[in-house]
Amino acid sequence: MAQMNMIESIRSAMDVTMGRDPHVVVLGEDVGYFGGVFRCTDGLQRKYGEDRVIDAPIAEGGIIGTAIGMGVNGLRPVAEIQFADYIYPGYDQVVSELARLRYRTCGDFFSPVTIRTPCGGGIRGGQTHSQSPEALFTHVSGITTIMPSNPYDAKGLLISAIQSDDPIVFFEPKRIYNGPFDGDPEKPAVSWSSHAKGEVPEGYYTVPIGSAEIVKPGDDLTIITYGTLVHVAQASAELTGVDAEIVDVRTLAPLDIPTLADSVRKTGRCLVAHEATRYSGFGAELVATIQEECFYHLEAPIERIGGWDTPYPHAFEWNYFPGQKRIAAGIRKVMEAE
Amino acid sequence: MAQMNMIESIRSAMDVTMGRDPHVVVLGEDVGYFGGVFRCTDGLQRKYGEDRVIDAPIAEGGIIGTAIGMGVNGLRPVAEIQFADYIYPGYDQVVSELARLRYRTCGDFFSPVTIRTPCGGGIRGGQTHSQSPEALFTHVSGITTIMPSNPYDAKGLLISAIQSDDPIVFFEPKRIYNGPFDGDPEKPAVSWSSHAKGEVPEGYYTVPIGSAEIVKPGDDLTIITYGTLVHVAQASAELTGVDAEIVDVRTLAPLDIPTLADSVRKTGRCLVAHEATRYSGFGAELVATIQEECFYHLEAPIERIGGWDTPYPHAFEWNYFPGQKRIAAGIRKVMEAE
Amino acid sequence: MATKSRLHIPRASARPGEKPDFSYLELSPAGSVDRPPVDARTRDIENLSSDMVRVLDENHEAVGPWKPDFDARQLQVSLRWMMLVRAFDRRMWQIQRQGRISFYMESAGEEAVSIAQAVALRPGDMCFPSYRNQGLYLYRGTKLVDMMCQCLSNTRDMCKGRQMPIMYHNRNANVFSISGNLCTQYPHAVGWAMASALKGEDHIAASWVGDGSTAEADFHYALTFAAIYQAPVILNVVNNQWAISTFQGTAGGERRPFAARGLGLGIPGIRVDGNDFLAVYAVTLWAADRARRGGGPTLIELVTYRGGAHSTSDDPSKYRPKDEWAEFPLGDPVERLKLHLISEGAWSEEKHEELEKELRDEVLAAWKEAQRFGTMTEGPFLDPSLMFDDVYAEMPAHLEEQRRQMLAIED
Amino acid sequence: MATKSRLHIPRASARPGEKPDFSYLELSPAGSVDRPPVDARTRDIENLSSDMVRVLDENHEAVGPWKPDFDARQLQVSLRWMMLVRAFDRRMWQIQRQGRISFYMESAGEEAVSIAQAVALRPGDMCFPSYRNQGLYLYRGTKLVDMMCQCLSNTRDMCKGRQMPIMYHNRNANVFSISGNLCTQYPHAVGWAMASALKGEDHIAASWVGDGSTAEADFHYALTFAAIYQAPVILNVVNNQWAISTFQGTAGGERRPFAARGLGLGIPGIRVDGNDFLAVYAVTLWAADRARRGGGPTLIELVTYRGGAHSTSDDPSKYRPKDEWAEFPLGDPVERLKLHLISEGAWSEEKHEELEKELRDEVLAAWKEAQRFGTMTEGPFLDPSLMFDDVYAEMPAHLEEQRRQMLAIED
Ligand SMILES: Cc1ncc(C[n+]2csc(CCOP(=O)(O)OP(=O)(O)O)c2C)c(N)n1
Ligand SMILES: Cc1ncc(C[n+]2csc(CCOP(=O)(O)OP(=O)(O)O)c2C)c(N)n1
Ligand SMILES: [Mg+2]
Ligand SMILES: [Mg+2]
Repeated sequence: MAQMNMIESIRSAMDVTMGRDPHVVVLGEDVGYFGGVFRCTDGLQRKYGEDRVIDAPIAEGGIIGTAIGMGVNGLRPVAEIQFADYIYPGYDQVVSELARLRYRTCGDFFSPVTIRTPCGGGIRGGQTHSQSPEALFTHVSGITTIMPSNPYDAKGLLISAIQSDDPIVFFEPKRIYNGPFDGDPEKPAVSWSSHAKGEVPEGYYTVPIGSAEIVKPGDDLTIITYGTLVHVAQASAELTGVDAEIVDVRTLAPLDIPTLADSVRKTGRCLVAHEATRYSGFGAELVATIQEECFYHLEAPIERIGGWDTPYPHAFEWNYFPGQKRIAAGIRKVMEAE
Repeated sequence: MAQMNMIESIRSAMDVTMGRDPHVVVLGEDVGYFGGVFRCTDGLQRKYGEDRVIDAPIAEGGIIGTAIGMGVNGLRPVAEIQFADYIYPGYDQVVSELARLRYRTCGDFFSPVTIRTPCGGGIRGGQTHSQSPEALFTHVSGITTIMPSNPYDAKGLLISAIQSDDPIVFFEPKRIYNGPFDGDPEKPAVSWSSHAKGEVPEGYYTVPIGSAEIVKPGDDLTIITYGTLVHVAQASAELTGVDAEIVDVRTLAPLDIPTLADSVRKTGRCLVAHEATRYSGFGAELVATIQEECFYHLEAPIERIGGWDTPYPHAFEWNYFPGQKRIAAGIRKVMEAE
Repeated sequence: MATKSRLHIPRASARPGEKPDFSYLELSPAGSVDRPPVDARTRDIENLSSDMVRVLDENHEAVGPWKPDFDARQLQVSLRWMMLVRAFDRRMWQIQRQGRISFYMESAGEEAVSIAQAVALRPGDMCFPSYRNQGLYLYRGTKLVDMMCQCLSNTRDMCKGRQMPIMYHNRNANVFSISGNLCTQYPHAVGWAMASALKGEDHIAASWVGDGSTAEADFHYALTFAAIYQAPVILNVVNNQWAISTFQGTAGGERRPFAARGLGLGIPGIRVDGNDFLAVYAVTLWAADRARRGGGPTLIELVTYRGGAHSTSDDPSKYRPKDEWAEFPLGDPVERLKLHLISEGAWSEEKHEELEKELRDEVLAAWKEAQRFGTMTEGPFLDPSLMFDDVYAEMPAHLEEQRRQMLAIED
Repeated sequence: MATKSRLHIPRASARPGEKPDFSYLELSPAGSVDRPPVDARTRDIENLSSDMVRVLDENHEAVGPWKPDFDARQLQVSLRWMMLVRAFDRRMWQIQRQGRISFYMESAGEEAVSIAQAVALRPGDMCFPSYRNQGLYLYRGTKLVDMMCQCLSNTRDMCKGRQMPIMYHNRNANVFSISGNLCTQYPHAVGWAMASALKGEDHIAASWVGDGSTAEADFHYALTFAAIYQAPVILNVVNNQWAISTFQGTAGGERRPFAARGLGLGIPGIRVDGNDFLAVYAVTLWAADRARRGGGPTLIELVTYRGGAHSTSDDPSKYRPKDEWAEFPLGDPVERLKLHLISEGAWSEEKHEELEKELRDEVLAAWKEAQRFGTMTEGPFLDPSLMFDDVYAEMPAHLEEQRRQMLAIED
């Protein structure tokens, strides 16, 4: 076992799969010689060559479109989109082609592309370097949407993703690349070495796609969340003294409903939280699913917390970000209800 | 007053606004000489000229991108995307530019573009001529998302949209262009002339953006829906004999929460239905909002019905389409609960 | 707005009621364009993007440096393929008109594109077609009956009812799936070709889009990536003069031929008489050869004419002169190859008619067979619950649940 | 995968530790390129897209047909603007390094682009800049202090804290807003220009993107629409040799200059020495004139070099030789205009130094003033609830509610 931050573990996932399977190729803007603006592919080009770690032009739709063609020709492309905010020029290729190729050809053609992309705010990136557009992918049948919250899961899930024959959009919450973040920007940065999930095997292992994880058991209420907010939710619960069960969704689509629903049936109360804009976000699906599954166990309305329904504002990112105060207030609201 | 189908009333909305305001221009694929593949712009080019009803190249992102620039230069562009399924190449311009221009410039720049696009299935259009991608727009802060269910509303809302300084995505359920459709494909086609909302003033009027409408009052349960399913829901309720209150959402974002919530508080039961793929669809937002607003009034879990979570299959469209049987079963389920 | 607009609006040379006018179309005499070596520098062969490569002259003789090596027997076989495509299209069009399939798109007038290019490519080369390349599927061995069953969405449909008619695919024959979204397959072809080069293989890719589709983003992406990585790919633009109701000028064809679109990236362009079987074959072979030898991509513009409607959903007499096809200066590809063979003494009007009839019968027989697997109204029918398969490699729980729900409801 | 890959991968001419190598850059001697009339046919001036328009020769003299009419006084003023941009950049860079703003992007080495082009355009013309066009904002009258306040997100920030530093806009000065998304403004410029033509007005639009950004879809959309409708627009590609860590070859610049990208659509291209103030001014005036007279779009490639880092977030020594800028054959635009003025006897090293100091002081004074409106750590601060304004023209109920919630929480 080694200590890794999320950048290192993601890099290690690519390294391990490239080493095992010569068909795995990486492409994206600045991923090659430079090793990626977040360093996730650092050293891979030197190790595997310029034609397996390919510096691409600035053309997100072209990156995804050509990756699909490579996948059809037997490769396993891992495409990096430099920021999730820049995935939209490639959206048509994801929705109209990647997601439906297997379906429309009854499995005769498919393309096992994994799209990696850093998401989320908290780095003063403003409206074009902070978005969490996961709900725009969870709605698309055929796409598997993943967002890990720690180095161990990130590596295990990314290896699963690259090996999967399904197309996958893999969101990497960049605020926790270097360390877990509990939502308090005033605190000194923490490193992953202090976190159990910062222990990461050097070699091959997988974390299964489609399974949520209870990261902290509790009896009073269930907090369903993912990505950076897994850590913020824990800190928020501590702040309130409520014994919350925290569920890390990990795979947003397809969803591990049993794990989520069992928890809420047990606690009777539920809060859903994500960083993305709240309205019509993925939290709505979580709330809708839980009320369907657990209606008769619910003692209070499910509380839903997200980013406000505005673009992510540069100077007010900590007002925008659903931090401890907001989540704690939500927890109190759910606990006080009835 | 005149009898109009939805194509005629939509055309009339453009005609009326173009006549009143020389800054209104229409652009899109085949909208000019030909008058649109669904005939919505028929005759407008002859009346207003080739430079106000502009035949565009097949480039959805270019249509929306240049429309934005025209809007910045004082015009009021109405851009047609030939099928909602083809809006994705223009998605980046909608999400990253159109939606946020006013915000990022504090109102110094904005572009009052209206994007019209036919959506929905039921015309044997298969996976690329049947989609209802409204949830991919309702999640985007800054965009107003509208879907009318009848000629009267379509014209009034479209005039409001063209006059609005906000960017608007205006979905036209093509299955009801020519007549209301109750979900039974075996029945002979019905024309709008038999429908109260097929009476449409020839001239100028508006229907306000942001207001839902109770299209049929009822006491037993509330059905919240929009577009084609407004008609299917009514027929389904009749099938079950349940006295349903049917709410036509009309404007999906921003949402008229009071009208929806008041209804559910009254009936205590709720079913949400749309044609789009269910998972992470706009129905999730409706369910989440209603459970938040009406939790203590709910006597049963909110039932959510949508298209299945697959692409829209050509030969099985009536198995895919949430028709009377499925909605009726949902109504019964909600009524029997508890 | 007081002053007059000065916005340039491209205008079709003729609209309904007007005389067809193809004076905008620049032609070169057959045999007049040089055939450069396949390793020529792009700069040195720019003329190929504005001249027009033609082999068949006015007397139906094959002339000039692009004249390919073809014996009469091979040409007869090719003619047969083109005629089969046309016979197939005619029948399917009728069938749609009778309401027996929901939709159809024919390729009348463009048969040389698919057949000549299919002949020029190797089986291991991968094709990424548009919806007007039915000839490719047929030539590469897709059975008539399988094409028809796809259009019928019946129990033998390769798409299991999921796709609209004509959206075929054929994995074994290396022909990709047709998308309803225009031009999306263009970057796929480039990616496929990149992978081939990356693996050190000799296979090339080829893709086809219409003139109208060149305005899409994917056209730019494909050209850009193809140029940067020198992908072994042939990018074809089938310029049949019309998109749906808009003419090729609305796609930017007013000033320079589509063949010139890649020049700014260093991609050579060849403009070819798309109704001249021999010329199409020759330029395709040239481009394939160039790609296989590491010379990278070539953009081929095939100048042709969409003889029929855009699809069964539109009526072209609403937007173009009824007799435009008859006036098209490059004629009809089937007719031209026929006359060439006759002029070579290797064919006759009688044989031609006989073959036409034979092919009609072949198509009819296939149609009879296809219906045995189900029609829109008569069984056997596909099981609707198939609709839940293949969304993912393995069916996730929520789709199992939805399938269960659907089966319960349908009972 | 047994055989060796034959995928072509563009490779930068020099990486860290290697000797800078600009031999790939084709230059023309100053004065050697003809200046055609502005109504020349695109076909007849294709050479302009591969040659390089240059006015300043090795002796710093202005020569040839592109030499514009400029008196020394005007040139001094222009030099002053370029120097102001540089002084501003230098200060802001330092300020970011001190952690007093969160981010910055400088335009060192590219100052002639913004200033010469701004001088050539008319106030009614609309600019759609990229993030390296700070000179445009300044020249068109945006005050230093306003630019700084934007970077500080303070109480005078034109963006009310919503945008990252450098994402300015100036409605009154007709300079559009900068987007974080590359190239999106290109079709806006074309649409704006189309509207201008449609309204019968004489204003033109101009837009700027980097070499790397040309691979984006919006580049293609913009060129396509500009060509089709002959929009009065100048489309500038600022080829500063680098995107972030990738060189211009990774954007497709290996085979043909970016200026040639529009030729296939009939858009004339001009390749210009982007560090030659007079040449940039002259070609811009030519293109503006052409557009204003109904001649449609021109694509201008400005060949320059990104002197600094991509942004404060990267370290260029990781991916290119440290001394590359010094070896760039087109030198430094400020230095070159200075030497030209000196050679004309209208300037001196002393005056230059003096002016440099004056501008430094001006910038410093502005910085002092800007801070009075708030810094990142010291007030006055913007009211965070401003964040809910301007999402829509009028605030909808749910945002009113969210604002209320936020204020309650923050208490
Ligand atoms: C992305 C997208 N936009 C629009 C359409 C609708 N559409 C289908 S075919 C067509 C015209 C295509 O013309 P062209 O590319 O010239 O091909 P042709 O039909 O002439 O072969 C249009 C506009 C589509 N299928 N996909
Ligand atoms: C759509 C999009 N993709 C990626 C990025 C990230 N990015 C910002 S600047 C840049 C490089 C741009 O290079 P170039 O166009 O040459 O402009 P330059 O910085 O050299 O002026 C990249 C990749 C972005 N901002 N937007
Ligand atoms: Mg065409
Ligand atoms: Mg650059």
